[in-house]
Amino acid sequence: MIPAEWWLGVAILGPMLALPVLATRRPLLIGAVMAAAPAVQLVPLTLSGDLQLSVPWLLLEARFAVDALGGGLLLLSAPVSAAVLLMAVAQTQGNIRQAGLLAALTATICAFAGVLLAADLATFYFAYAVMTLGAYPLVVYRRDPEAFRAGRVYLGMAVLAEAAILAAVLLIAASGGNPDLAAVPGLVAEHPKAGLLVGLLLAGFAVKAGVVPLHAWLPLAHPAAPIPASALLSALLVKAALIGWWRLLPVGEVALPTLGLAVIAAGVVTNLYANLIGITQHRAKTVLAYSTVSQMGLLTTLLGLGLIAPGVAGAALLATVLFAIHHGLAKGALFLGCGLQGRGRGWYLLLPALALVGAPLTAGALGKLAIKEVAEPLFGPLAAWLLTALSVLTALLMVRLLALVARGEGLGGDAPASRGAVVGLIVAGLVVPWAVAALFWPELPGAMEGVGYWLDSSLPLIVGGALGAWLLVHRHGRDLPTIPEGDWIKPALLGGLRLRYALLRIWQRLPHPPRPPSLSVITRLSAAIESRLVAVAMSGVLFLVLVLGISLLGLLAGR
Amino acid sequence: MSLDAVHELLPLWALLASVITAVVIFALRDHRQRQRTFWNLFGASVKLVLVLLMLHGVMLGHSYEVVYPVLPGVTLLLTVDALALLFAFLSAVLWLVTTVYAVAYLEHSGQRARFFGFFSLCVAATFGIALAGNLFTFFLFYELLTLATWPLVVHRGHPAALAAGRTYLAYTLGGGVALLTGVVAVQAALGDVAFSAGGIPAFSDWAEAEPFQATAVLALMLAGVGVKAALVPLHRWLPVAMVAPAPVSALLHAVAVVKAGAFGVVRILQDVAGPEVAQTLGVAPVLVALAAVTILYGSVRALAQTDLKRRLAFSTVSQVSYITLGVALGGPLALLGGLVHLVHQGLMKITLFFCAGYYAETRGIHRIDELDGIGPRMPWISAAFTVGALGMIGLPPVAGFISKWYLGLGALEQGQTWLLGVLVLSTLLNAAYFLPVLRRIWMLPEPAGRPEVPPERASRWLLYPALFTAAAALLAGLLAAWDVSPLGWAQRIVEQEYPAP
Amino acid sequence: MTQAAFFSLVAGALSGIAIYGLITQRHLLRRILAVNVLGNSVFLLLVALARRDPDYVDPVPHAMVLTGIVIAVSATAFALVLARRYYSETGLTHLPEDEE
Amino acid sequence: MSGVALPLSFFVPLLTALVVFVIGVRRAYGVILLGALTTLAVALYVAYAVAVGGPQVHYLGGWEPPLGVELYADGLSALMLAMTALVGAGVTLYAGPYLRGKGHDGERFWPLWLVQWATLNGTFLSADLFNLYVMLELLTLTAAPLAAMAGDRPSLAAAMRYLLLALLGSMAYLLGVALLYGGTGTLHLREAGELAGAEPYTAVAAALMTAGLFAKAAVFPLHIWLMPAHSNAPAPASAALSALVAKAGLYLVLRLWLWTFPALLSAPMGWLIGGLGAVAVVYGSVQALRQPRLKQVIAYSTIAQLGYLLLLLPLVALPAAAVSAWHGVVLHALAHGFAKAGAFLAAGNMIYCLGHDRLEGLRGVTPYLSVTLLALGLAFVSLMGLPPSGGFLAKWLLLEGALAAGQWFWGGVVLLGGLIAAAYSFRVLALAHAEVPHGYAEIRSPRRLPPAMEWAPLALVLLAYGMLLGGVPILELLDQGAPEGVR
Repeated sequence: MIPAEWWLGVAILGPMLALPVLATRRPLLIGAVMAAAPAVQLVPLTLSGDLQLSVPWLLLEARFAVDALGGGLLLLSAPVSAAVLLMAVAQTQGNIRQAGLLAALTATICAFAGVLLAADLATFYFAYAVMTLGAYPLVVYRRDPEAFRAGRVYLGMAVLAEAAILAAVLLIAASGGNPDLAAVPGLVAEHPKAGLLVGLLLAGFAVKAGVVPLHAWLPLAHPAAPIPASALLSALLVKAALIGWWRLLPVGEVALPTLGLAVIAAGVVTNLYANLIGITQHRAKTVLAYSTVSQMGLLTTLLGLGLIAPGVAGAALLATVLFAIHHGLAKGALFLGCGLQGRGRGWYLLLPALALVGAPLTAGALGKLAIKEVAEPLFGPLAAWLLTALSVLTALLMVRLLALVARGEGLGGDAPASRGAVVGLIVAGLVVPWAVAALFWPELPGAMEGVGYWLDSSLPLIVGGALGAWLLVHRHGRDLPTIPEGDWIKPALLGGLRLRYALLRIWQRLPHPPRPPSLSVITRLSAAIESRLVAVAMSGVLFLVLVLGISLLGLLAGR
Repeated sequence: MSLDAVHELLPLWALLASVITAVVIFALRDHRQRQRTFWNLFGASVKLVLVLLMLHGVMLGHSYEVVYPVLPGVTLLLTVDALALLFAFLSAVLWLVTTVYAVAYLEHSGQRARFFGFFSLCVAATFGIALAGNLFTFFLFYELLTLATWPLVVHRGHPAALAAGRTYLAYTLGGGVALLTGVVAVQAALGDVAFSAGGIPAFSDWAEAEPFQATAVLALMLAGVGVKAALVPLHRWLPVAMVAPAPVSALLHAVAVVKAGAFGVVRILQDVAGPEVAQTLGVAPVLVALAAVTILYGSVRALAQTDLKRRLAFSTVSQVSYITLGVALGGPLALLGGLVHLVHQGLMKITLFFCAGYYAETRGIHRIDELDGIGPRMPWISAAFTVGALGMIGLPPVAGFISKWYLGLGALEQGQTWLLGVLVLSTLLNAAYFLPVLRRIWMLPEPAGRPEVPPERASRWLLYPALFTAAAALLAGLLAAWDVSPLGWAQRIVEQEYPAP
Repeated sequence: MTQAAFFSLVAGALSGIAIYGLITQRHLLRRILAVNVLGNSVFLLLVALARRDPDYVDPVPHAMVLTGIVIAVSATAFALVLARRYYSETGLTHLPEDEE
Repeated sequence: MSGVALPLSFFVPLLTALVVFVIGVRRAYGVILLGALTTLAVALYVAYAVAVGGPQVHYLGGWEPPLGVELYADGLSALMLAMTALVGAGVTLYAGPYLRGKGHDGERFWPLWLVQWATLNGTFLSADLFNLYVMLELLTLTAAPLAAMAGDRPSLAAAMRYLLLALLGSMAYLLGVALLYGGTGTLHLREAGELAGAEPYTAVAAALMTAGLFAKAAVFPLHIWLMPAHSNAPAPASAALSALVAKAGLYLVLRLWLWTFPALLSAPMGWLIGGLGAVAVVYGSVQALRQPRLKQVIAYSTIAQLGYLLLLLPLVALPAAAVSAWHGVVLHALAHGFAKAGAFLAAGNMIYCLGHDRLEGLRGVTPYLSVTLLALGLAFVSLMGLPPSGGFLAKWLLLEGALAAGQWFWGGVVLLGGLIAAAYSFRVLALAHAEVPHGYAEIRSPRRLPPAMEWAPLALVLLAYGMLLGGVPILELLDQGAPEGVR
């Protein structure tokens, strides 16, 4: 029997250990094993006690632990991973690249688990980097120009973000070696370059979180990636940014009101902007990508709240976990649902879409309530009002999504496994957030009482739904402006290309330095001298000069 | 001779192992392939064993010293300390690996006796540099290395190779002159002084009495080793030397030449001048600035290369300066980063060159755009390449990350926050020139009409060395915290250089 | 003026002539002769030196002159042979670089 | 016993020459080898005797100076003697097969060479200024025929030019000896130095003797005879001429200035003579850069390398530099002797195999001439002063002396000379590595080298590398009888 703390390691590497099953080439077995493998991620949660694993020979003395944030997100990670892997097995049967896709998915899943469970800075950075890089093959999996363009943008932005994070990590480590993550917020708070550090961390993880304007990779990558990969990106990967923020930033240590407000503003703008742009999009997965961006905006807002008031940081963290679980499960279901065939798939999407809007009784309602609970003490009714307004837009976006999905053609033909994966996630989305809330925030479900609440939570759904339906019926979305996927990135890339050519032209026109004189000059010169010296007469004269010279100096020396 | 005496002379035996190998191989006729291969491997293995014995001895606290008076007041001194062993062990291991590779690589080329003879000589010189205990010995082997590598660079004999040889010599001999001037000036001023951890005491006195001369001498010596360490603007020879056969490039870039330069920087800054003196004289800050420029310049130039080996070469220019940077910064953490990168860069770069050579040898691939889709075709070698490239970028868990980590910490320890920007920018640039290569290898479709790939088994002796070094690079990073990892060993050196107060 | 001084001066004049000849003349025979004259000037000087003390004749310079003459003769002989061989090989009486 | 060794080292080769001359080479080949080996043994014994017992003196025939001839061996003489003997043995071993292969019987070569060897030994052992004149003249008279041996137009012209300049030099030297004798009344090298101060006549005598020796030793600007003469002689003769004969002249220059005229060695004098050496170092190397034939390159290299020896004069007056510079210069003379002889013999192998020594012909010869090329490469490495050669040790010491005395200029000359030497050396070696033009290999039908020829160059060159191990004993030997300032 392995010691309890080693289950942390198993939780991280477990899915990877399942990979050899691919060699059996038996789809049923593969599907079963792969879908079951992520369950090991739940094992540490079932073990009692304060699990801490220290591996002194690994990396820079790697340490692992499970805490509220990590443990909570494991609850998200395990079902999503299982569903994603199941779907991937089902959809890629017989495809020669199946192994590649599954390996990349598994690696990303493992790395995500590593991000959740890492308890020291270096290991965290390591897992985060592997996860970022491991997602690249997922993005470019289809290997068409669209995928490659998306991959380039993803990788470019991710690497830039990675650089910012690396700088921040090194700055932190400079004051504490390779510290435990638990100690990091304190170190950051007292760091002489705290401002720079916080800026780097916010910006670095914002790319992954998709905070506007650093979201551009999401709307490109999601449509380009295969369905299971998109689900993984949206449901899990982007959440890693939250871990980074909450683990490294001094949330709850010090009050940073200005910064917190800026973060909240960024979150709100992100939500607003992504919803608006998303509505103009014509592909379901792009719409979903923008939806992810908008929901991450809400999670960003929670971070801002925590930054403003250390007092509410604990609640904000809990709300973050709750909302992240809810969003991850719902978004995973939505993406996987998009991968189903035929008209009927719209029905699979309805429930998660409602959850996202925050319809009553859904997990979304719970999440939004949590946000409101955290925000209200600070901002009063403004928070509720704003939340409702934003939810209206989300509702519009969901209508747009359902409309797009409903246009799908054909009649089913899915493997039962695919449907099972979607259904599983929907069920998880209904159950897990409530369970978490019931366990860790019992008062929260209790707040869902009274007519006022019911009206409040139904309002966005009704208004948004009606507005969306009206737009859909009367305008068919025809006069929506055409905004390219990833909005600003395309013009920016074109501009960059033009700049590059302009610079190249200038470079070519620069005067080139003259060539240095070659060796032949020296040899010609020496040949000329030698031909003058060669005559015996010349030697005779030089001989006399030499005699005179030495005599003269000798006479002088005599003086 | 008693067993103890034999044991005391271990450094000499290890040095002779490669010298004798060289002589034996020179003496063998070209067609005696089996015998040559045997001697090659035998020599390399014997040497490795001897180095391991010394490693064991040093770990037990033993120290080896071989002294021979060459001239009155000038001694040939081989000493084995932790720093020497770091480099010696690296060269011994990689020599063995490269020999295996080179035997397979050059199976059908001409002039193999000459090639392998100089190959062994080259390693002997590297080993001598590692074990050199004073400046005279260091210079002796340093120049010997120049001489021994030149025939390898021009081995192919075509005009480009000859031109590369000329450039190589112009730079290295020029550097040798600078180094010689500095070394002799030290000898003239201080007499026969041995390296000592933390700086020669007499040198710091001298620096106090004659700051101008000491600065000039130190600058000359550093310029001399800077040529081999490919510091901008002395780096031009390195990309040109790419015309050499792949094993030579691998050896040049990973173990022998550039490393000798970098090792020289370590020795001169740490064990001759001492970090504080170098700092007061103002040499170290200049070196830091130069290294920073080199790191960025090499990366930018690498971006523009379309030839795989040339891109790797410019990458070396950039990467080797990490070592210089770490040493020049002058703090325990930075030194640790620099030293550990000495090993890490070697492992990663040799892997990359092995792979480049493999591609070139089996498929005739030289340009980066010819690599499209080779990954699925040749998964093993491409995996090795990937490990090397990711390590170069500094992505964990490959070894490069560990180096970057400590370099960054070292820079911050010295209060040079701007260097963090350099490191990060360099990481970005590394990613910018390595990731597209990986994309081509793994993601892009194979071009139509490419001839059928020979199975990797056909050239497995080209493959195994690459896999070995790739695994080593991976493990060096993954198990960095282990006592006997390169990091652990470098820590031991740093403890000697900066004894805890 | 003593005898020695007189002969010394003559020797100096002779050596001047000889070197002048060696420089200006191109014909090999004349150059060989110039060297011969130079040798004789030195011998003359030596002989003069032997009498620098009017009361005493130093035998050492005489021995030197005798030896020197022997060597000069053999050198001249070899030079002449070489010049003849050179002439028969090339048809030239002067060195190639002295071509007008 | 040790007293007899000095004259023996002169008479053994001389007698051998006589025997060869009388009974003919074909029957006397064994005698030649025996004579050479005996000479070698005697020379090494002299070196040993000096090392153990200090400077050795022998009066020929028991006649003491001023009338008698004194043979005197101090450390410097012993080292030169030993070097000459080693090079001479190598040349002797090499010359037999070489001449046979070229179709000569060596009737003219052997007596000339053996007399030359005897004369060289005589030069190094004589302490008598006039006796030295005789030796110098004999050197010329043996060297010129060797240079003319090929009998074609360039070699005859070269020999003629050499002869004229050398005779001019001998006469100037003799004139200087006469003046010195007139002033001091002695012909003894050291006694004359003790008696002669910085008088006007010593100044003129020094000028005449120095200039005369410069003409004989081909010091810039009187060097023009050397290249054609040395490059056209048969390879073993070239080796002897370049490694030994030219150096004998400079040996004498150094001896004169250190033993006889130290009073005249002012700083400007040092600058003049050292400056000539410096110019020779650079100029000769640059000339070597543009030569199309191997032996021409090596010959010009001799001009450059001999220039290093003159760098002693500006440095020896400075106490901080004197000892190092002196040691360095002598080591240089030794290393150059071995390396240069090896290089010329290697060039001879190339001529033997290919029939010519044009550099282009080096392409693709490695398989046939591997040992030879190794020797050539090692010789060049020593010439450019790179480790681990003796040339390197010499350069190190010279540089150390220069820098210790703050003489950066002379240090710079040493370094610059090494760099240009590297340029011409690697120009040659690169061709040996260059690929063969298409269709080239079929034309060539190389001759196989006899073993003696194959290994003699390498053996000689390796002696230059052996100095790395024997540096300390060599310099201890050199200190025997060295003047006060350089001990």
